[in-house]
Amino acid sequence: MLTVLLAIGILVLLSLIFGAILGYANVRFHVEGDPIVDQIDALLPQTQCGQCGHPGCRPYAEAIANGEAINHCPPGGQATIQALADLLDVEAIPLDGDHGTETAKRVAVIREDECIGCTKCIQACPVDAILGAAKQMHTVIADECTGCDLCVEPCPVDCIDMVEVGVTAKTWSWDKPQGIAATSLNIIATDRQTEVAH
Amino acid sequence: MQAAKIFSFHGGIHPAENKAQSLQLPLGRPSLPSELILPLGQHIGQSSRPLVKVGDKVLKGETIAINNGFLSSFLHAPTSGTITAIEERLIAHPSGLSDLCIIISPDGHDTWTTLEPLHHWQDISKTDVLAYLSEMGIIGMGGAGFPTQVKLQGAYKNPLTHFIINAAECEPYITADDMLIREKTLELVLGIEILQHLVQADHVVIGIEDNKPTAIAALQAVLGKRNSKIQIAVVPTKYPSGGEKQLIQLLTGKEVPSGQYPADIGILCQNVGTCVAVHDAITFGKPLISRFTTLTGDALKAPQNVEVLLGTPVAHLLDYAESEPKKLNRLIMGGPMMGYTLNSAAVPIVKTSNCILAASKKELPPPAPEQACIRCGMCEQACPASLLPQQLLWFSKSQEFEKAEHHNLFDCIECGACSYVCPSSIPLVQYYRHTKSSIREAREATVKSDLAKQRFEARKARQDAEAAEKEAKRLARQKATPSKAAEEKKAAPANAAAPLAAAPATTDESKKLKVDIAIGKSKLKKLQKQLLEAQENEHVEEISNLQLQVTEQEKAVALLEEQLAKTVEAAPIAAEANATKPAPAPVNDELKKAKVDVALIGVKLKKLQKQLADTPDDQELKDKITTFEADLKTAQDTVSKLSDSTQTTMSASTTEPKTAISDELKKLKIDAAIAKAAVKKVEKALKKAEEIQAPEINAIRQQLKEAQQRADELENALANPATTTTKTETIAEVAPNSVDADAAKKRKIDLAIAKAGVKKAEKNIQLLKEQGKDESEIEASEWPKKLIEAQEKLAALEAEESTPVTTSVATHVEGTTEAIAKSQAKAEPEMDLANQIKKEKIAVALAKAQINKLNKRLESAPEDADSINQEITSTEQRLQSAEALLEKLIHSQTNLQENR
Amino acid sequence: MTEYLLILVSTILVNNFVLVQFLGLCPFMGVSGKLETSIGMAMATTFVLTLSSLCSYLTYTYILQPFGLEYLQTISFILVIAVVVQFTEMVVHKTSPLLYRVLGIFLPLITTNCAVLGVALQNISKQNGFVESILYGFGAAVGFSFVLVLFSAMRERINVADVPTVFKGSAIGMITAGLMALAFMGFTALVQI
Amino acid sequence: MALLRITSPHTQRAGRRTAWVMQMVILATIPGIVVQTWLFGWGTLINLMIACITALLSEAAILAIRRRQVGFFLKDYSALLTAVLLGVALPPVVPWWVTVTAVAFAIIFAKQLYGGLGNNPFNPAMVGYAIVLVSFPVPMSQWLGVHSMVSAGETMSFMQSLQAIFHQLPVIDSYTMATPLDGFKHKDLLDSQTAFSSIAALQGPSLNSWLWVNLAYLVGGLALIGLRIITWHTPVALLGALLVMSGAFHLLDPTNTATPFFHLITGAAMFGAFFIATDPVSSCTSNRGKLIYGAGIGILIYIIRSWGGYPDGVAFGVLLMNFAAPLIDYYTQPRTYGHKKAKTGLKVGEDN
Repeated sequence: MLTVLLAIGILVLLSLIFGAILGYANVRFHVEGDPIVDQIDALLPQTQCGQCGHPGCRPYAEAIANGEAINHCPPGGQATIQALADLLDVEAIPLDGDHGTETAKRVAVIREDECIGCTKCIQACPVDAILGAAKQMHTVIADECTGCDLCVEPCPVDCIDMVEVGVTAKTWSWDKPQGIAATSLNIIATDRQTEVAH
Repeated sequence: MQAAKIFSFHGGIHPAENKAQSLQLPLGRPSLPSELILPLGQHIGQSSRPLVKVGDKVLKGETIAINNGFLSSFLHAPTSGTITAIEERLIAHPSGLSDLCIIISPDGHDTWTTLEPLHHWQDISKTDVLAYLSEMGIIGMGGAGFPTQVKLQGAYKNPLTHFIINAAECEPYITADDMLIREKTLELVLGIEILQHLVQADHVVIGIEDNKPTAIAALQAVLGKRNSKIQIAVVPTKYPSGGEKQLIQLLTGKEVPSGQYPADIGILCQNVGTCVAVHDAITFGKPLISRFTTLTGDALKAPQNVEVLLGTPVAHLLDYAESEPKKLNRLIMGGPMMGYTLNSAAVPIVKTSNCILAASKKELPPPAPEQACIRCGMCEQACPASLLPQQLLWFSKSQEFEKAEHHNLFDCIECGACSYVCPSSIPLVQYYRHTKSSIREAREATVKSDLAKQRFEARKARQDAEAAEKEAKRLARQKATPSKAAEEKKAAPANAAAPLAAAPATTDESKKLKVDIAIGKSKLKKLQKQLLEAQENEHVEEISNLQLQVTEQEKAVALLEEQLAKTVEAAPIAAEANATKPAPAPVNDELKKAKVDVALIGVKLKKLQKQLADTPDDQELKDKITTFEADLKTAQDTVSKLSDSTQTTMSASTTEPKTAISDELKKLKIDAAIAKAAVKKVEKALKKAEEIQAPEINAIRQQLKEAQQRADELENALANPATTTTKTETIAEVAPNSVDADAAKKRKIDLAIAKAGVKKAEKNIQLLKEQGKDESEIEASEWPKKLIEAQEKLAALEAEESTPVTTSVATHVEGTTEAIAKSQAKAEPEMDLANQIKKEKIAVALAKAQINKLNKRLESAPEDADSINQEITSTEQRLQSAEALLEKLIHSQTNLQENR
Repeated sequence: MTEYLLILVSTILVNNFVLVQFLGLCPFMGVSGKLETSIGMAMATTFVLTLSSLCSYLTYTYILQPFGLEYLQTISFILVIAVVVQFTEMVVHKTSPLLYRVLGIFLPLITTNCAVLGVALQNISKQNGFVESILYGFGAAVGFSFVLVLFSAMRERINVADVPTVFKGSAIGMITAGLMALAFMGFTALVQI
Repeated sequence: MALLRITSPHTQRAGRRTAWVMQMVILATIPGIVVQTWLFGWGTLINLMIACITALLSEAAILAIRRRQVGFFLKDYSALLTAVLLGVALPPVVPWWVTVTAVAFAIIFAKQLYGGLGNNPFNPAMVGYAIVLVSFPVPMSQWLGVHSMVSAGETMSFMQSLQAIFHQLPVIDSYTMATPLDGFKHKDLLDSQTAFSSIAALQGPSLNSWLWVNLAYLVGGLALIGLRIITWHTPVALLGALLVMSGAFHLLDPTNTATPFFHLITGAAMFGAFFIATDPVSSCTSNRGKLIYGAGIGILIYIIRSWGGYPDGVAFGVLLMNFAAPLIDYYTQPRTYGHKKAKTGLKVGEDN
């Protein structure tokens, strides 16, 4: 009986001491901040398109930090999912089709002679990339446009087109070579397509 | 002349030279081709800006395009002829894409324009010489095409120890520089002397490979004769000793630090071709219009070097060198190590084309299939930059950009030595190029997403602030309402008791009017909101009803405002009348009111400025701010005047407020912004006009140029904050005129667009008819509607055109009036007119909207076509009358302003 | 002196905790994906292992043994390790944010590293003294770090290799670890303690 | 006119393809094979045949399973090279299943599971060797002796070799003897001098036979350096480190250690230095890295030979350094043109 009590006593004592140490350390060495949200936010494409179901990229970053799936961002596509998976050390999963599909880079263009100057697109634009005033023609600053599509819906006269950013001689770049004995690898498509790199 | 010391560099390879083929025949001079294609982007940096229009006649050597910014170049006509087009053509680029080119159809006379050589280059300032070189279109002819004057300017940063002339020409097959040295030895040496005069280097060294004995001998002879100090450094043949960095290491033993330029370590490199071009430009005044190019390869029966006009299509040269199309398998521009394949022989020779290699399949067999990298290290032994190519390959394959950068991927000069020696036939250079561009793209994307984030956050902050402010205002209003109502009650009897326009009564009245206006406005707003909602939900009847209400409400508000203006106007008169008597009380009241105005405007101004800080591009805000500032000034003036009058009991006079210089500056800024916007707009119009090939295109181009000039001017003015007061003022005076001019231009463009629109619509209808569609189908399509719209627009624009200045002034004034109405500031004499103008404008807009709506209805309900059409006609009539009225009003307003 | 040296050689090479005794395989496989992270993990483990072998020695000798409670060693060592890890994490987080960024999430992970408990228990069963205990813990940690860093550098290479899909990731990692263990058999019989 | 559109450069050095490199290395082993056959009988050649067939079959099987083009990859000769290196490294009369196990394990586990040629982190031949050395220590220690020293007094005939490999030659013991390294390892408490005078494996004829073998591989290796297929760095560093280690310890304790010369001419010193350690795939990349890598192997060979449990340490030394090679690569990058210092390690974002 005494041994049992002694054992329990010693364990309790140890626990108390260690608990005290940790408690003290927790107060003494307390640090603020949750940088993981910032890190996640930095990886998101900042289109602020809301396709993930959140009003902007930062809210989605916060949602991811709270455990939401990382595959809800179509503008970022697989590259962003991969980067997030690396950061959070989770499995990279394919893009969730419910939130849209990955498309080529696009910008909004207003057909200016059809624009009635209603300013609705200006209000919708999350990055202030549309210029114009009431009853004046509006225009999109192409450099600032993130291609988020948000201005298309509100336009009462449907004068906004999403135009794919084409390739010019200045922006053109070499393709990635096809790899080892490219011609001989055609038959083994399954071997390469299904794999998700780590 | 003494022998220079030679160092060595790591790596390098010895591919088969294949230089003898093209040196068999003497220098050739091909005939004029049927057309010359001159790409606008032949150099690194911004593309040149064309100076000529289609149809222009040009003489040989005439400038046809000018530089477009700092890092850009001039372009000259290589022969005399006619500009037949300025359009996208295939260019010499690895992508095989097209770019904008000027096409010249030669007249065969080859008539030179008047040449103006720079005879006294020793005597004039170096900056002028550099500017002259820039105008002669001289760029580095070695490969990258760096504008020479920029490179020379860069060389002034540090005192130069070495001026190196690159004659190494290490690529196999190419002998253009070799031939150039042989043919133009004296010109080359003279060119070097000119450049040496410009840069004053300690040593001048010509670096040349030992496989060009004839050229070395020729150079030595000339240098010996001239007793020149220029050294010749004969370097052993090894690829890529002609690379700038490698040649520098060979001749000086120094390395160009990563990410820096040779100029940073006091070295300047120039290609021999550039030196000759400099000589020709300065001594003869000849711009860069031709170059030496090697035509070689097994697919040519007569490989040789040619002096060829820029813009000559490669196909023409292949014919000249008797190509055998059957043998031709790969067409390479440049050498076999760094050149790129061409898709088509239609591409032109540009300033940097040193070789056309028409290879047969046997000569350059297709590469073997890529095998696995076995890390044999042969690439590492060959790399002239001492990189680890195989490691870079692994990182490139696995897209590990950070590691690739850490392994100095960006120090790769893409010389191809690693691919050349790779036993597994891996296209290493392509991997590196791909990875480099991916990294650059990723960087740009990061910058862009950061920017987007910033803007998003700024917007959110602004919205939050606005919401908070609204909330605060709402609360304040809730508190204020009871007291205000009491005040009103008090004021009402006073109003009734004072039939005369006594000063205190006037104030009361104006107060009441203001309240009325505010109420009317809020009603108007509400109605507008309803209207908007109705429009969204497409309740047709409601819309027209609401619109009617809105118009009425607007009229009511305008009426009230008019009254207010009159009352306020009456106030100073009353004050004046009272001034003879010692009557401080009313003046005091007046003063109080003015002070309140000042405070009010000040607050509003501050708020707007804050908004402006958030969104610096918001033109509307800027406009508002200026008007507010002006108002503030006026109000302050009034305050000071009134206080003066209370002190001295002197009558207040209504002198025009003096505008401060800061205001002028601000205005200037706004003007500049407007001008810029105009430029953009014109550019857009131009594009559009080009699309539909409107006849006005040239006019628009002219306008674009003018607008750009205007914008530049304004920007210049802005850039000089040190301008004296008078200057600013004069500019400020000029500015509104320019705005008018811009507006007129804009109108013209609009007109052009409208005309084009009409044409397009007509064409489309015609097309539909041709396609056999019957009338109803055509009616159902959007084109008739568009046609009517476009015609309307055209008519309106034409009407406006007749009084372009007045309308522009009107637009200019519009902002002011609006702001005044909103701020409830002191009334100005033109207030009345402005309000009317505004009203009419609204009427015009409404009528237009109605027409649109009717048109839409017509579309949806073709059975009521008759009645609707009638309505349309009547509305159109209304519109026209409204427009006419508007015009008149604007006219009178302008007159008024001019009188003042 | 020689004895101490032999302890080090033994724990680092001959009786390497990961490749010979197969302890601490989970962090070994888990954080060997990238070289940077593995270096962070190595540093954190070295620090914690040394400290915890010291603390567990003290706990055992001065608390458990006097009361005859040796059978409580496992549970009390777990306590000790958990506290050391947590405390270290907090202190590092506060005092050196930079180091914390490097060590990051690896500090708490060490709690689950069975090598840490293994060292503490082996110290007892080998009846190591104070200095021996510390050296044994330190050597084990260095051995762990050594193979972890080498393995992660190798895994970076393997990750970009054309490994058959079914063997991607951990599978080929285990095979590699097996081959590495094979290589470490070369050290067999090098030192006998 | 269909024009070919590819990236630069448009020309390649003729002839020196990967397959050629592999062929040359195989050819360079011929002097060694000849000497081994001459000294130890036909067993080596039979082993080679078994190894080559196994290698090709297992490589083809894996390629077929992975649905790669079998012909394309077999033609790079890399599987054959692995087989040849293993064939000459295994004892001449080792039972056939040992050879088959070693080669199959090398090809399948050490090479193809990592993705085939160019991807294997370990030297396949040495993995195969180590696995049979650890698994079947008895047949692996049965080296044939020179005929003047063994009890049979002759080398095995071709038929005898066949029988020994595929069946079981009852008198095999009379042909075998310990290698000099094995003999020296088991000298136990004897000092060096006594050992060299008393143990049979350390007598002149036995030592000479191994000297010949090593010289033959040295010749082949020098030929490879001459052909610029391998660089001098790895072999020189390896042999240099072995020389320095053995020299230093011999000077410190001459009674219990062997001379540096003994270490250089016995066992697989030359074979390992020129043929195994220079395998480009699993070794270091830069010249500095190769020096460290070679020296590391040399040191490990001496440590394992002197104090470890195995008589020769080449296989384990190579495997251990293979293990370290990727890390060495990170820290031995050459100085790039235009940079003041070489970059080391992985610190991203740091620049000089």
